[in-house]
Amino acid sequence: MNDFTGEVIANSEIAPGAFLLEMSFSGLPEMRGGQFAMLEPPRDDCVLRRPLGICMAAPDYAAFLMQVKGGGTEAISRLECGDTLRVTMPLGNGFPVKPGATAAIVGGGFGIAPLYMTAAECGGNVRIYNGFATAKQVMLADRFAAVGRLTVCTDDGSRGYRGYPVDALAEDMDGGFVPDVIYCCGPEPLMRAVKKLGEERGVETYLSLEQRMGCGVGACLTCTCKVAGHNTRVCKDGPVFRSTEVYL
Amino acid sequence: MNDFTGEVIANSEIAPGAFLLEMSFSGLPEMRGGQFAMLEPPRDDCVLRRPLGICMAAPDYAAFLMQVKGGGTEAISRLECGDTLRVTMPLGNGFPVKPGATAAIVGGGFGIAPLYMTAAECGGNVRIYNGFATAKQVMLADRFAAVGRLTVCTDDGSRGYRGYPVDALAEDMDGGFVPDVIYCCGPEPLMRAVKKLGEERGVETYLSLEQRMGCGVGACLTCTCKVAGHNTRVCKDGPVFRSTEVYL
Amino acid sequence: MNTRVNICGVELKNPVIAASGTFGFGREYNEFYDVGMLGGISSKGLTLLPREGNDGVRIAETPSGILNCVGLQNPGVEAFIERELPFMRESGAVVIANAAGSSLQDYEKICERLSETDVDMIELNISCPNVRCGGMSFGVLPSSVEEVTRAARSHCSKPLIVKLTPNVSDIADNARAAENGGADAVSLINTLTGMAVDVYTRRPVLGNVTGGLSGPCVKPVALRMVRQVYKAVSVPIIGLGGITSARDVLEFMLCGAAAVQVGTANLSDPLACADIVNGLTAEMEKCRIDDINDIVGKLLD
Amino acid sequence: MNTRVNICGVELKNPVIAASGTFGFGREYNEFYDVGMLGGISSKGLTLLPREGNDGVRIAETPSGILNCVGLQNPGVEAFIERELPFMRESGAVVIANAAGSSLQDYEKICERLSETDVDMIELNISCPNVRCGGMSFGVLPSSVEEVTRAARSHCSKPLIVKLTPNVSDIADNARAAENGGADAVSLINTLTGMAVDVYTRRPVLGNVTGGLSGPCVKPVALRMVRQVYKAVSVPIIGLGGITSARDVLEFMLCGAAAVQVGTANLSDPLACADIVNGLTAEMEKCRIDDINDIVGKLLD
Ligand SMILES: Cc1cc2nc3c(=O)[nH]c(=O)nc-3n(C[C@H](O)[C@H](O)[C@H](O)COP(=O)(O)OP(=O)(O)OC[C@H]3O[C@@H](n4cnc5c(N)ncnc54)[C@H](O)[C@@H]3O)c2cc1C
Ligand SMILES: Cc1cc2nc3c(=O)[nH]c(=O)nc-3n(C[C@H](O)[C@H](O)[C@H](O)COP(=O)(O)OP(=O)(O)OC[C@H]3O[C@@H](n4cnc5c(N)ncnc54)[C@H](O)[C@@H]3O)c2cc1C
Ligand SMILES: Cc1cc2nc3c(=O)[nH]c(=O)nc-3n(C[C@H](O)[C@H](O)[C@H](O)COP(=O)(O)O)c2cc1C
Ligand SMILES: Cc1cc2nc3c(=O)[nH]c(=O)nc-3n(C[C@H](O)[C@H](O)[C@H](O)COP(=O)(O)O)c2cc1C
Ligand code: FES
Ligand code: FES
Repeated sequence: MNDFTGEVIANSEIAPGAFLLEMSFSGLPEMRGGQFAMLEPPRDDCVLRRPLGICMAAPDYAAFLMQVKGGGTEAISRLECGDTLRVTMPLGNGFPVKPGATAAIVGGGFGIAPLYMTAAECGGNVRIYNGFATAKQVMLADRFAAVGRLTVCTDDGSRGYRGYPVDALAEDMDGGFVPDVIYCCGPEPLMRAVKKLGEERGVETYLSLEQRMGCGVGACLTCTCKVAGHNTRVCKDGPVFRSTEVYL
Repeated sequence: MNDFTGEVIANSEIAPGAFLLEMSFSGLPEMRGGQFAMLEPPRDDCVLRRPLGICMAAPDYAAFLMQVKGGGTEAISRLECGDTLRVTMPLGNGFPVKPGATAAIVGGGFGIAPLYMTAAECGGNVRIYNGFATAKQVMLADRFAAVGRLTVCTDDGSRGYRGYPVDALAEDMDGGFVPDVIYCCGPEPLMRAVKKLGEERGVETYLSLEQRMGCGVGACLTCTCKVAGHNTRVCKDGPVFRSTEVYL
Repeated sequence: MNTRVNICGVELKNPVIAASGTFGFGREYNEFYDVGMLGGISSKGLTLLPREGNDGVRIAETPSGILNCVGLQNPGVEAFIERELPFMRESGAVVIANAAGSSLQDYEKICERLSETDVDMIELNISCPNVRCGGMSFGVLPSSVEEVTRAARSHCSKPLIVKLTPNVSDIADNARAAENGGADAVSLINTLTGMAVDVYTRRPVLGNVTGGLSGPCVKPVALRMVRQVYKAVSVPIIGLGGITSARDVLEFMLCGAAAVQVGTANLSDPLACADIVNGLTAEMEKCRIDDINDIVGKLLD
Repeated sequence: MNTRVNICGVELKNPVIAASGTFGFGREYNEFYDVGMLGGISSKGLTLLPREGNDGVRIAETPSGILNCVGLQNPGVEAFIERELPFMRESGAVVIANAAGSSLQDYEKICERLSETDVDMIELNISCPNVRCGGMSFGVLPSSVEEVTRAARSHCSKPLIVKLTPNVSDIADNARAAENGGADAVSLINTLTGMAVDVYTRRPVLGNVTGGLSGPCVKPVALRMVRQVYKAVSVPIIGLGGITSARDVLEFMLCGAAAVQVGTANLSDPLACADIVNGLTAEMEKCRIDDINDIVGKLLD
C-alpha cells in the first residue's frame, strides 16, 4: 500500500452517471480484486478522500468504475486527460480467491467494480451474475464476459435475465450448478439475499461491505461494521468478510 | 451593475505572476475607469469573491490585470479559454474624468489596472507615469502609450525613468507641466507621496483605495476606510476618493 | 405547494429571511433582484446613536467561512426610521429591526422607539462578539439573557425575537432563559468567535484581533444548536448559520427552525437569497414535501 | 535552525504531534513514512476496559471539515500497554497516552496504570463529545475540570496534559481550572459539537445523531482559544484544530502554542504529518524564524 500521484489517461461516461476513470501511475504494487483505493477529490472544500474499488489493474495502470453521487464524485467525473490525482492503494483485504475452485460472482450496479479482477483471478471456472436496473445501466459486459460466463440481469428484463442476479444464480444452482464459493458486492438488499442463499445452500460466501470512511488505512475507526459481534474496521479488516460473520 | 456569467477568452501571464484575463459577456453595461468587479474564484472553499479593477472594456468584453497573491487569485490564474466565471460589475464610482482637462496618471505595479480606461477617457491630454520594480515587471506599456504620453519608471532603472513614478511626475511639474487633475492607484507609499505632491502643488488629486471586501456592493460594511473622518464603504462610496478626504 | 410560514403571528411568504449585517437595509440587493420576494429582511444591527464601528481590516476569509469584525457600524435608530425603514416597508418583505445595545436601558429605549414604527418584528442582538461593552456579554449567562429579554419585552409591543450566541456551553439554557424573559421567538446562531493570523507580519488579520466566524463552515454547529433548542423551548426558532442552498433551508427546518436566515451567502453571491427562494419548491418536490411547515422539527433522531 | 521543543521536561524533535483518534497507535501511518520523524504521537483515547464505541455511521463530511462519533472505541489500557505501546515506544516519537474515563476513579486508575509504563506523557481527554457518560461532561464546568485534573494528578507520575473542549463559554476559565488542578500542560481544542442532516431520509447522517466537528473549518475558533488560554495560564499549550500545513503550525505557535497536534489532516492525506514536518524549516525561513521557540506567543496583538 502506498500513496501515489497518478495521471488521468481516460475518463468516460460509460452509462448515465457512470464513469470509467483510467489512470497511469509509476511504481504500483500488485493489486487484488476486492481491494480499494482512496481518491482525493479535486475540490478544496472536501476534507475526505473517496473510496472506490479497484476495477482493473495492470502494471502502472488502474481503472475505477465510479458512480456520480455527491460533490466529490462529481468533481472526479470532471477530470480530464492529463489531470493528476492523489490516490492511496491498494487498501483492504480483497476477495480470497481459491485456485481451481468453481466460483459464482454476484454484482449489483456499481458493486460490479471490485468483482472484475476477482473474476479474472478465478481463472475461468466462474459464472458471473451482474444485475442492473435496466439495459441502459448495464456496464462492462464485454469485459466481464471475457473472464467468465456472464449472465447480465436487469430488473425490468430490458436486457438478459429478468430479475435480480441472486435469482439467476439460485436458478442455476437449482439446475445443478454447484459453486464452491460465492463473491458478492452490491446494494444491501442484494447482499442480504446472497448471504441467505449461500448460507442456506452451504456455499462459502464473501461479501464486500460499504461504510463511510475517514482515513481508509485503519487508523481512525470511523468505518466500522459489526463483524462477529464486534465493531470492525471495514477499510483494514475488510472490506471483504465471510457472510456468516456479518449482519445485514 | 449586475451579475454576469462570462466566458474566458484568454488568460495569459504577461509578466511574472501577472495575468491578463480576458472575458466575453453578454449584456454588459458601460463601464468607467476606476470601477471594479467581484470575481468568483473557482475554489469551493473560498467564500468571498475577489475584487479586481476593470482594466479594459468593450461591448460584451472585459479584461482584468491580476496579480497572483493567494489561493483565490491562483485559482483564477489557472482558468482556461472556455471556462466560465461569475462576475459582478461594474462596481464603485470610478475616476471622475474632466473633459478637456490636462491629467496626470500615476500607477504603481498592479495599480495601473484601473487607470488604463481612465487614461483613454481623458482623451489625449494626459501624461501617464507607471512604475514597476524592474523591467521584468513592466506591464501593458504599449497599451498605455496608445492613450497618453507614457513614462515607464522602474525602481532600479532597468527600464525608463529610474525611480518612483511620483518623482517622475514631480520632475515634469518642476519642468513646467501643469496638470489640472491627478489620478493615482498603487501601493500605499506611492499614494501617500502622490497625495502629498498633489496637495502641496494645489492639484486636485484622486486616489483609488484598496480594502478587504465582503459583498462588494455596499451592504456588509466590511470594506470601510476613514474618509473625511468617517468609516466609509470603499466598495460603494469609492474606491476613488479625493486625496484631501483620506488618511494614508 | 405551500412555502408560507407564520412566525408569532407575522406571515412570511417563504421562510427565507436575509440575515442582519449581511444585507444592509435591502437597497443594494434590490439592484440585483426584487427583494420583496424574500420572506423577510433583518436590518443591520441598530443602536440608539449612530456608530462608526471598528477601525482597520474588518473581514478575513477562512476555510469555507469568513471572520468579520464590523463592530455594529450603523446610522442609529432615528436615521434608520427616517431613511431606511420606508424602503424596507415598501419592499414587500417582512421587516425585522435588529437591535443592539450596551446597557439594559439602551435595549429598552430602542425597543420602545421601534415599537412606535411599522417594523414587523424586533430581533434583539444580544450576541454580537465584535463590540467591547454590551453585545455578547449580555448573551452568555442565562440570567443575563433573561434579564435583558424581560427589559426589552416590557418596552416592546412588537413580536420579539432574541438572537442567541453559539459561544456558550449550553445554548438550550439560554434559549429557555429568553423564553422565560418573554421572547416570542429565538434566532440562532450568531457568529462563533474566531481569529486569523498572518504569519509574515506576525499580526492578527483583523483590526479587532478577533471576529465572528460565519458561512458554510459553521453549519454543523448551527444545525446541532437549532435541534437542541427545538427540544428545549416551545417558541418558534429562526435558524441560521452557513445556509447557501434550498436544501440547507430544509435541513434547518427538519431540525426545528420555523424560518431561516441567510447571511454570508449574500456576500459570496449577490443572488444567493433569490436563488434559494427560487429553488425551494423544486427541493421540496425532491423531498416529497407539500407544505413546508409539515417538516418543522420532524427530524427522525 | 532549531525545531526542537520541550514540553514540561519532555523533549520533542519538532512541535508536530499526531492527534489522538486520528492516528491509531501509529502503525498504519508507519507504512507510509517513518513515524519516528514526528515530535510525538498521541494514542487513541484509552479507557480502563475495552470499548466497542458507537454503532452506525461514524463520520460525515461537512464544508472544510468532518464530523465524527467514534465514541472512544479502543482496546482498553491493558491491551494498549501490551500490544501497542512497545511499537509506539520504539518508533522514536514522544509517546502520549490519551486517557478517557467515565468517573473520577476511572481517571485515577488509568493514570496510575499508565504511570507504571514508559509512556512519556498522559493526555487527559475530558472533552470527548461522543460518549454518553463522562467525556465532555467533565470538561465543561471549571470546577469539574479542576476536580478531575486534581484526581488524575494525584495518581499520575508522568507529565499531565489536560485536553480542553471548545464547547464552553470561556475556555480560559477551564484552562485556569486545569492549571489549578495540577495540569503540567493543556491541549486544545477537542471537537466542536455539530450535526449533519440528510434531507431525503430526514435522518441525522451520524448514528449518534451529533458528532465532533474538526478540520480546517474550526481553525479560526482554535486559534482564538489558544490565544485566550495563552493569556490566562502559564503552563505550556499544545494547540490543535484544523492544522494542515507548516504555516498553520506557525500560526498556532504565534498565538501561544508550544507544540501542536495534527488530526483530521491525517485522514485527508496519509502523508500530512510528514509533509508538515518536512515543510517546517522552509516555512520558518520564509518567516525569518531561526529557533521555533522564539515565536511562541509572540503575536503582535
Ligand atoms: C470500500 C468501498 C468501495 C467502494 N467502491 C466503489 C466503486 O467502485 N464505485 C463507486 O461508484 N462507488 C464505490 N463506493 C461508494 C463511494 O465511495 C461513494 O459513492 C462516494 O464516496 C460518494 O462520494 P460523493 O462525494 O459523491 O458523495 P457525498 O455524499 O458528497 O460524500 C460525502 C461523504 O460521504 C461518503 N459517502 C457517501 N456515500 C457513501 C457510500 N455509499 N459509501 C461510502 N462512503 C460514502 C463520501 O466518501 C464522503 O466522505 C465504495 C465505497 C466503499 C466504502
Ligand atoms: C477595489 C479593488 C480593486 C483591486 N484591483 C486589483 C487589480 O486590478 N489587480 C490585482 O491584481 N489586484 C487588485 N486588487 C487586489 C486583489 O483584490 C487582491 O490581491 C486579491 O483579492 C487577493 O486574493 P487572493 O485569493 O490571491 O489572496 P488571499 O490572501 O487568499 O485572499 C484572502 C482574502 O483577503 C482578500 N485580500 C487579500 N489581499 C487583498 C488586497 N490587497 N486587497 C483586497 N483584498 C485582499 C481577498 O479578496 C480574500 O477575501 C484590488 C483590490 C480592491 C479592493
Ligand atoms: C459582515 C457581517 C455582519 C453582521 N452583523 C450583524 C448584526 O449587525 N447583527 C446581528 O445580529 N448579526 C450580525 N451578523 C451575524 C449574521 O446575521 C449571522 O448570524 C451569522 O453570520 C451566521 O449566519 P451565516 O453563516 O448565514 O452568515 C453579521 C454577520 C456578518 C458576516
Ligand atoms: C475520528 C476522530 C477521532 C478522535 N478521537 C479522539 C480521542 O480518542 N481522544 C481525543 O482526545 N480526541 C479525539 N479526537 C479529537 C482530535 O484529537 C482533535 O482534538 C480534533 O479533531 C481537532 O483537531 P483537527 O482539526 O486537527 O482534527 C478525534 C478526532 C477525530 C476526527
Ligand atoms: S476509515 Fe479510518 S479506520 Fe477505516
Ligand atoms: S464590501 Fe460589503 S460594504 Fe463594501
